[in-house]
Amino acid sequence: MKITLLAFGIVKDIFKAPQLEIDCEVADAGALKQMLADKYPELKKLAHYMVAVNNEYATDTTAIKEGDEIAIIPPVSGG
Amino acid sequence: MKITLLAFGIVKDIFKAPQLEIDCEVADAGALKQMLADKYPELKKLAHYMVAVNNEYATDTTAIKEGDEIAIIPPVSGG
Amino acid sequence: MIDIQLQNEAVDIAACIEWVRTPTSGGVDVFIGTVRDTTKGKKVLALDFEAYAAMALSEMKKIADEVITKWPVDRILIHHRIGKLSVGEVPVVIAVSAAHRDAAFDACRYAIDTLKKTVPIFKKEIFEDGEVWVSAHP
Amino acid sequence: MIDIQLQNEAVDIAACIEWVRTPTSGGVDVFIGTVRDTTKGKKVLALDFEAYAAMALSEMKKIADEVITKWPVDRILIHHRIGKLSVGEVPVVIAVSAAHRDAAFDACRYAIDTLKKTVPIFKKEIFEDGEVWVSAHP
Repeated sequence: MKITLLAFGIVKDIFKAPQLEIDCEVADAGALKQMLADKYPELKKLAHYMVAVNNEYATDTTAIKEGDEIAIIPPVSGG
Repeated sequence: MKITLLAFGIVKDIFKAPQLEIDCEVADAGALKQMLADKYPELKKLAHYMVAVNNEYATDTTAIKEGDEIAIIPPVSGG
Repeated sequence: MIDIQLQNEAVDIAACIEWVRTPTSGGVDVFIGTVRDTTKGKKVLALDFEAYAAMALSEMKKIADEVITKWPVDRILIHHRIGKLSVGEVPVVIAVSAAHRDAAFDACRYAIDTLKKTVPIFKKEIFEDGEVWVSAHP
Repeated sequence: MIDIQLQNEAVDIAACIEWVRTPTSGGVDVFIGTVRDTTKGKKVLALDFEAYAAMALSEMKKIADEVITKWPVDRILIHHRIGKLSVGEVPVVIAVSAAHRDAAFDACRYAIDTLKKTVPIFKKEIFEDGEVWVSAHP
């Protein structure tokens, strides 16, 4: 399936783009994180990073399907 | 000796004056409180009251001498 | 730095906050006391504050000095108003700036808690049917 | 009542405080984040904030909703700024009004502590010799 990943903060630098269109078969956020970590080893150097699906933080078992708004979220630092 | 007592809050109502000139022999703040409680029984109904000598809260053993600025301070309620 | 005031005129909240901000501060905590319209379910018309001015200033200064000693804060300001205040008006503003917010929060809360215990300021609640000196009786 | 905003323009601190004040409030606690001139001993020129806007708003609203549930507060406001801010400028204002000050203090502190953990806003520190995304690396 085709999914769009929104990137923020340092993830934008790692992806070298504010969003990424990818074609892949991942059932859940955990599988997506694994796939991304393989493709972008810089992600593994972060303190941590989260996946958000449709504006909610996902756990590894959160399902991903075509059309979802998926974001890759590095450590937040608002305030 | 002659001393002047400054009264604040409800103590002003009890003394019926913002300040009181009295002629008495009291060695310390404890003795003063006792004398005042006898003369103004309404003071005993307060949650508590303090004596301040020269802008500092006094303990019962704080000495009192002529010329001191003495204030009778009911429960505070600023803020 | 410390700024302590006891005043008849309205406290200028924006100016208080402006005064505590410094380039080394990462955060400011501000407490703003406001006159409530009820107390223990009874409608309040106004509060009338009086102070033993000289001692109130000296006790407020003690609080600020203690705050500066106990917490790594940049500036602390305590402005207290006296006189008759209507519902919604502001009797007190305490503002504290610090490099890190924990110190600002802790210091500001300590300052208002201590002010309410030690500073000789006295308020009378004015109701439709009478007046009561707050906390005077058990 | 809740007021949440994510904005490019400067946060109007006085208007924020005015909005939370109500006749039932006895106190307001306000936290004002400010851009510090140094971090870990290094001179900071500016901070650049970006947000995942839709989710940041929804996470800020969650915090406000939770505060309203957990503490007896009257109103809570959270205004966060994005874009490039110089030293002394204000990235965030959180204001909470309540009948009693303990609730205002606890709720305001909880809100800023939680915002810094959960709201997808990201800041880059801009130094004379480069830029660093804050907290990105261990």
